[in-house]
Amino acid sequence: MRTFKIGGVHPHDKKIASDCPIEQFPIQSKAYLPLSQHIGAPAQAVVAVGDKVLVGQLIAQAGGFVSSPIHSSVSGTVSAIGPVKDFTGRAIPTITIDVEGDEWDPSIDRSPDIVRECALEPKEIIAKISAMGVVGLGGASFPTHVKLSPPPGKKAECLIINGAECEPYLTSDYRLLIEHPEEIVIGATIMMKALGVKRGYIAIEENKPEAIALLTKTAASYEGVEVVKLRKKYPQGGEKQLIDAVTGRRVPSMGLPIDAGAVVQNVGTSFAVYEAVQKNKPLFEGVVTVTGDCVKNRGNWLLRAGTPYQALLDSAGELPVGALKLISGGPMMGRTIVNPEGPTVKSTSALLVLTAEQTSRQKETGCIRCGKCIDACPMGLEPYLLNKLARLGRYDEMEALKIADCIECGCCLYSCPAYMPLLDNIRIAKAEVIKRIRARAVQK
Amino acid sequence: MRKLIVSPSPHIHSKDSTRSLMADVLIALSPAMLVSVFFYGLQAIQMVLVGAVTCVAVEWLIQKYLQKVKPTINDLSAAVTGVLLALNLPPNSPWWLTIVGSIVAIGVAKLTFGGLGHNIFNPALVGRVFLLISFPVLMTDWSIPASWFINSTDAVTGATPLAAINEGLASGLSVKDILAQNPGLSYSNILFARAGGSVGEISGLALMLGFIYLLVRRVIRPHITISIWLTIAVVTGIFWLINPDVYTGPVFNLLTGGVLLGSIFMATDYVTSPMAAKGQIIYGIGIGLITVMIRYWGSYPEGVSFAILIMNAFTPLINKYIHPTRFGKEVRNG
Amino acid sequence: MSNIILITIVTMSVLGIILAMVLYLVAKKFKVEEDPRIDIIEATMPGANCGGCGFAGCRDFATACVKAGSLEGKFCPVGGNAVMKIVGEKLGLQVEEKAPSIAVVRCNGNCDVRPRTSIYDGSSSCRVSASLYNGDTDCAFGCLGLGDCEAACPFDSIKINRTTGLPEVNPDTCTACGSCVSACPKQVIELRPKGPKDRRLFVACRNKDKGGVARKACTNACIGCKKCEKVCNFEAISVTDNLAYIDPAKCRLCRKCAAECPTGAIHEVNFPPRPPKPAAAPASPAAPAAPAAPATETLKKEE
Amino acid sequence: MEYLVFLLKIIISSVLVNNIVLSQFLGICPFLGVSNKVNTAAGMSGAVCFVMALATLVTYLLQYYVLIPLGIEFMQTLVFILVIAALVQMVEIILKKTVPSLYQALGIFLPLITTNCCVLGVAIMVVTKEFTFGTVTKMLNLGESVLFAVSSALGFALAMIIFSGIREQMEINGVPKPFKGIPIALITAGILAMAFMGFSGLV
Amino acid sequence: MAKQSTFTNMVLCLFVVCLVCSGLLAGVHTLTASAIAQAEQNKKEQAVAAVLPEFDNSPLNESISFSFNGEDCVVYPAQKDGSLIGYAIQSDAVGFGGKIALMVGISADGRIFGTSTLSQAETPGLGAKITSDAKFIGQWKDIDAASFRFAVKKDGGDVDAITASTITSRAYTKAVQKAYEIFKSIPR
Amino acid sequence: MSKLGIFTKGLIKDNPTFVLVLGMCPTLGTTTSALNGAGMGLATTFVLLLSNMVISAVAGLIPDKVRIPAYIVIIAAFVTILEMLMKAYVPSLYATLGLFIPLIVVNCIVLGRAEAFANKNGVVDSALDGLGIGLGFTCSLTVLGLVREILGSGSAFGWKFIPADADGILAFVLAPGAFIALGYLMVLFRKIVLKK
Ligand SMILES: Cc1cc2nc3c(=O)[nH]c(=O)nc-3n(C[C@H](O)[C@H](O)[C@H](O)COP(=O)(O)O)c2cc1C
Ligand SMILES: Cc1cc2nc3c(=O)[nH]c(=O)nc-3n(C[C@H](O)[C@H](O)[C@H](O)COP(=O)(O)O)c2cc1C
Ligand SMILES: Cc1cc2nc3c(=O)[nH]c(=O)nc-3n(C[C@H](O)[C@H](O)[C@H](O)COP(=O)(O)O)c2cc1C
Ligand SMILES: Cc1cc2nc3c(=O)[nH]c(=O)nc-3n(C[C@H](O)[C@H](O)[C@H](O)CO)c2cc1C
Ligand code: SF4
Ligand code: SF4
Ligand code: SF4
Ligand code: SF4
Ligand code: FES
Repeated sequence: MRTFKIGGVHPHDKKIASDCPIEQFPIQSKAYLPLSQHIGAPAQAVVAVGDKVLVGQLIAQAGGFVSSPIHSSVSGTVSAIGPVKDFTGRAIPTITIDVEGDEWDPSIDRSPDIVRECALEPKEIIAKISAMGVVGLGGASFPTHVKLSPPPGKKAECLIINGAECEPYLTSDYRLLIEHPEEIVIGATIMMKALGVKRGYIAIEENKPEAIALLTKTAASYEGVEVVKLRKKYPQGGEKQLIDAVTGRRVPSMGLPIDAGAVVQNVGTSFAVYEAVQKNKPLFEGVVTVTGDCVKNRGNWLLRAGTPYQALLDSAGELPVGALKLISGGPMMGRTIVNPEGPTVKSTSALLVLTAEQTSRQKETGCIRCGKCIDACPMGLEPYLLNKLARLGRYDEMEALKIADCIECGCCLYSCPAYMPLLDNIRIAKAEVIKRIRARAVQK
Repeated sequence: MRKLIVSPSPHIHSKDSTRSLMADVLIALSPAMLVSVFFYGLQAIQMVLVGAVTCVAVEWLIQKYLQKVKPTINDLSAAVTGVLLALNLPPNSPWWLTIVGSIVAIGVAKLTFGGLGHNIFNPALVGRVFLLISFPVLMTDWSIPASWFINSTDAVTGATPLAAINEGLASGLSVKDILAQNPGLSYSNILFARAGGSVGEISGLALMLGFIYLLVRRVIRPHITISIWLTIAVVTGIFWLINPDVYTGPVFNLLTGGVLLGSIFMATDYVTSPMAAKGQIIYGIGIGLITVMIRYWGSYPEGVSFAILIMNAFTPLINKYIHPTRFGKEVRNG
Repeated sequence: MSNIILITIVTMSVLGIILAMVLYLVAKKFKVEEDPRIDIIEATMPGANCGGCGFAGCRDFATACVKAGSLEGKFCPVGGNAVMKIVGEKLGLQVEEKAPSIAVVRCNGNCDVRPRTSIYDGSSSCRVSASLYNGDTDCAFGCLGLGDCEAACPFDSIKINRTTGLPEVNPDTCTACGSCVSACPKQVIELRPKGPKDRRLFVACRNKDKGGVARKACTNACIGCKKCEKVCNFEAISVTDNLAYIDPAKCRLCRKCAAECPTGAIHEVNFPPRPPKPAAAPASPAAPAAPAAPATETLKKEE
Repeated sequence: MEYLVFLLKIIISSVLVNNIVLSQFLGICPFLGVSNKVNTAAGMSGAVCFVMALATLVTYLLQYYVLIPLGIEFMQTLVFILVIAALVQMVEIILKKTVPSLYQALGIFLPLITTNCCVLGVAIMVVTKEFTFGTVTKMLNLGESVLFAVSSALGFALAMIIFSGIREQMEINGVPKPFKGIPIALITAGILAMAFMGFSGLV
Repeated sequence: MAKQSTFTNMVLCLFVVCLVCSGLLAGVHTLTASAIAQAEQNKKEQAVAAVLPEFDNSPLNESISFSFNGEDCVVYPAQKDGSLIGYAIQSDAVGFGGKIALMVGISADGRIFGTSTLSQAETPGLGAKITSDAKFIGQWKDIDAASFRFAVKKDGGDVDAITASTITSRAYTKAVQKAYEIFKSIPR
Repeated sequence: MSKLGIFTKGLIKDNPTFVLVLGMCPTLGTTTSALNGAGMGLATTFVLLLSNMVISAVAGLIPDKVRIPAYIVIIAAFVTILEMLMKAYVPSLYATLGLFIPLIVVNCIVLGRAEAFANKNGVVDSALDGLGIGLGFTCSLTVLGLVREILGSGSAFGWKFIPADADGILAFVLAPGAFIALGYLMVLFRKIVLKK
């Protein structure tokens, strides 16, 4: 069985929501759609306050090549365009829509039939994906059409569909895999066509045997698509690790997947590509897992973007008293929610609720140089040293020690017996180092 | 209103702690301790207790009253140091020897540098070598104390195998003759705890048990230990093949003296050994080479302690120049 | 015996002459590459290597001073005017005198007036906290209290007060090097002129929220009510984005504004106590209280 | 063969067993002063190595071909130090003229070497002391003296470089305030000396 | 303060400094040379006196040099009332830290009268105890060399070694034994 | 500065061992006992005093470029005189201090004082400075020697206070103890004397 070779950790699986089928989440009375739901330039609103909008209607257009349009996830009236606090409590430009009914844009094909053939040319596919606002659903929300257009001189050789879902608790990709295997494979073939590659891999970790079996069966009838079973290890889903695991190639330091001839897309992205290209459906909803040991009503919801987290929280049932941590995403990479009234976005994948006992960090006791962080780091870095240098502000040394390669997977902090806040400090220093590298590049 | 907890990711932890790791080391040492209690009786208990208690007490006193910081004795690292120091002394050491060693170990080698994680040299070994240099007579007295369980003077031969070899060679005998003269020095005796030596090194088997425990619990990685063993085996093997009369062989060298105790428990001390796997192998090879050098040609019969301390000194350099295997080669900047 | 004396003297003298000649040749060929004044200037610098001057350490600054041939825009905040004067003398250059400055903390949201609304559980670093969210109170602008400034100060001059949770500057040792200013992710610290007799006045708040929001988050916040702006006779105060700012260049230290401020956001430092109206703003706990003033003054007199 | 072993013993003895810094107490000032960074420590060691070989060569010749024939051995100290001081300055210029790159690396350390007692110490030692290696006791000849000087310098380099590595790490780790700087350096050197005693008896 | 450097004043200055200093040194040398020689003489005399019974000649001035096993060696005969009572013999062996040089007194009838250390470089507190350990030094008094087994007890001899300093003790023993061999080969 | 101040600063404020950290080799190499330390200290003081005086007297006459060689010659002359005197009159002390006597020439204290003080000050001041620094050096060496002697040999100034056949903690007589004892003494000096 394949896996990546350097580092990695084995946190407890806790896929406790894996048996909950995907269900439509009730539409709330208001939807908040931030103009920046992706990496890159923010979108620009094309509606005004008072406009009536339909589900799937374009409400903001892309702000550049590395950007993505926004489509309404509900039908109703635009009631405000202006700053709204997101889940971190920071006010960001947002279109607010008062919901009235659930009327869809008629161009969207809502039939349950599966459309296999795609007659579009690669260029047309990419244009369609771009127009439908598809962004990566694996975490970074990078506009998918950019990834499908390799820069001149670089050639993709394979597409990898990332079904690792290596984070504990999360089950949305798993549910999608077993409920819509055919669509995902078709999405993959469409992207392979767009990239002009002959090989496509669907990489799934061993802890999802049903998905592996189902996908293997489905993929058999599609040429060039192969299912790869991976050993369970975090962060298998990190794209550099995944490419290493699947193809044995390593993305160079400071490089992109394309430098190793691969393009990695999430399972959800593949599904969204299918819907966008074959069903003309823009990306405005996705599967979101609501989970946590203390959550009574766990579920995998098909959720419209722009729904406040509070609604999901309310669906979870009664929560224990005392301090809680709400996490948007998984326990290893997710971000804490400060303001539950803040909205979800296209790429939101989970709401995880942890109790203080489960999550509270202990006081740091001083590095004992045990090397566990080094053993855990999938990028072969020295987190203990980076942490110390970060506190001393010695940026040149950190650059030489490749801090810029950190993928912020958190394996180091997870393993540290001394509870050193390794990644906390590394992340800040990494940003500073990258800033310096950029500044130098600009100077030249 | 309910307060929310906010922190950067990750939000969960492996739940290992410094304390749990140190406790694991103590557990791994317990077979060796039990064997020594069996053979050396009350004396072994007294030494281990005095070592552990003094180390913890010295750490507490210095941190509280001299450095005025919160004492860190709860992490058990001082206790590990104390136990290891005691296990490294001759079985008949007077109690005050253990105390002096503990003070040097914790006071000089550990807290002066800033405490756990900051020291350059292995505290227990600094303590031991300090005693070895300061009290050469006591530290080379291998007589056997009484035990409750067995008549240990019968069970255990007096001088350590290495000291016996050193002595014999100095008076012009060949290795074979010396081994023949000392029937106590058979391999099975050394392995099953019958040959003399420090308190902790009496049974190779008990130490191996500890090694397996540490590996299974993932407290240590095998790189250092194995590379020490391989180096010693290869180098002594070569010399032994060249001239078995003056050079002892690999099995003898691996099983005698502190090699097992040192390579399993002392060379692997986190704080004072290199961090990256490649560095750990270099470190292990260095320890192996220096050990053999001191044993074969030096005036001390035993070299592991010195070898580890010397390589401790090289550790910062190794860490500076040997890095872990990075993911991906560098091809471009920007 | 006298033979030995003779031999000794002759040998040594010959040796002496030879060496002297060699050294002469050495001296002739030896050329000074680096301007020796760099060493001289470096020796006069305080040697804190804090970078407060904007250069990479004292030597870099010295090199820059010597090379530039002018001291314009070059100032060592640690050595202050005294050192710059010596540098000027040594290089024969004009020095611009600078009003001595000091770091002031523009946040007064101590633990009592600014309730915590979440539990921060990350690395004890303001920068880390600031990268996550607005902070563990409802004030999005105030001090986070995790002490990045304290760690950055090369002179141990700024310390977090455990009871207020806010940093305090030690006026005797702060050199206005600015390390804390660049360390603070919230721009809470400002370098301000020390002021005549060390007296100064400033708005200890950075909150730009509307009055109500600001007040709810922190009862000591500046609510942008503009009372101070109105009462100031010298147009030294301007309120922008719901936040007042006192321009040190225009302020004449009349203290009218401080008396007017409804939340006590304006801090006065080193003033004698106000005798007539006891209703004046309460001295804030974060600033050195008024009684400290006489001590400072006597100190000044001694000099 | 036997002579080669003898030469090897000279090297092992002066690098490990009787390390000039850790057991002979020579050259302690640069050992403590110039060992903050590995690079500077290496530069200083290189310079010492070069000067020590040259100085020993010259002073050896002076001793045996000038001072002894003239019967004025008592002038030894004076003559040696004068020659060393001049030599160091000469090396400085020659390097600067001929190998500027080497000068860049070593040049800054040269002035420090005049007052480094290991240079004078070794120069005096080789002409006044009998050396014992194994069971052989003898005065060294010219070649052996230079070898001894070079290997003593290598011993100096070894101690310096190990030590600078340790100090770089302590810089990152931090040591308790009262021990910062020279005290912790001395204590570290003490433990290092203790560890090096393990080599005793090797030759 | 310091003057400008010119060729002449540099040469002159160093010349003068060297001249004055060397003159001074040479002077002091002449004054102390005899005292230094005397001091060395005294040291040897004391050593000889310490290892021999009372004598009335001056052994140092009557030394006998001859070759022993290819080495040059010197012995100092002591006489009392005109008759030879013994020799002080200088001998050495290599110990732990270097050469150990002894003065060994052997009476005319072949008994070792006493020993004393001239120079040694053993470890302080260990081997260096050969100069201070009363028990060790004491055993070298009045020994019948012919029947004495010159080896430490550990090697089956009669010598009580200093604890933890077997190597030094062996060397010492060897040096005394060598002195006895020299004694036996003194040309008479 | 007052004459007394010049004299006393060498003892505490500019203590060559604990504050200036100069002349470390003899400090470590000769302090196996208090008396050895004192002997070395006094020998250094002798050279320091005389060389300081002579150099301050002739400093004005010496051209800059041959300053160092000239100073070294002067210092070396005094060292050699000292060497001869010791050989003649205290041969046993000379034997124990050995190589470190000629090495006084390169002792950074002596040249350092010549450079830093003597060539800028008058003969009397220089003499006081040399004497103060020298005595400071002597005191430090004696204290270090005493500590090492007490711990290492169980005696003080040659008087043994433990049983004659007992040993002290040998490490303190050997090289490691020299470094370690000096390290801790330096911390104590800073804490107690300098009150830092
Ligand atoms: C540490 C780490 C873990 C990740 N784990 C997953 C994962 O389990 N599943 C996934 O789809 N993407 C994961 N990602 C994101 C992938 O690296 C990659 O961005 C994604 O698969 C690209 O697809 P997308 O553009 O469709 O999102 C992870 C990223 C990192 C840095
Ligand atoms: C600043 C930036 C630039 C990127 N440029 C490219 C690109 O030129 N081509 C490409 O295929 N992917 C590009 N990516 C996408 C990344 O390789 C990656 O797939 C994406 O960030 C999601 O990864 P993650 O979920 O593992 O974090 C870029 C990403 C970032 C953040
Ligand atoms: C640093 C050091 C110094 C030593 N000094 C001496 C010494 O001066 N004389 C000596 O006989 N042995 C000395 N030894 C001990 C010898 O190496 C050897 O162990 C001892 O002589 C034999 O042991 P034993 O006397 O206990 O039988 C020294 C050992 C070390 C490590
Ligand atoms: C695997 C392992 C080995 C250890 N070995 C030693 C040791 O040899 N000596 C010692 O003093 N402490 C040892 N410790 C305890 C601790 O790491 C040591 O006290 C630190 O060096 C103190 O900073 C060990 C701890 C662990 C986890
Ligand atoms: S977060 Fe960065 S440093 Fe830490 S383990 Fe992951 S890649 Fe390595
Ligand atoms: S895991 Fe923690 S304690 Fe271990 S080396 Fe890394 S930072 Fe240090
Ligand atoms: S308080 Fe700030 S400005 Fe003042 S010295 Fe410290 S860092 Fe510099
Ligand atoms: S002033 Fe700034 S740096 Fe200092 S504690 Fe407050 S937020 Fe942090
Ligand atoms: S005294 Fe300074 S180097 Fe030796």
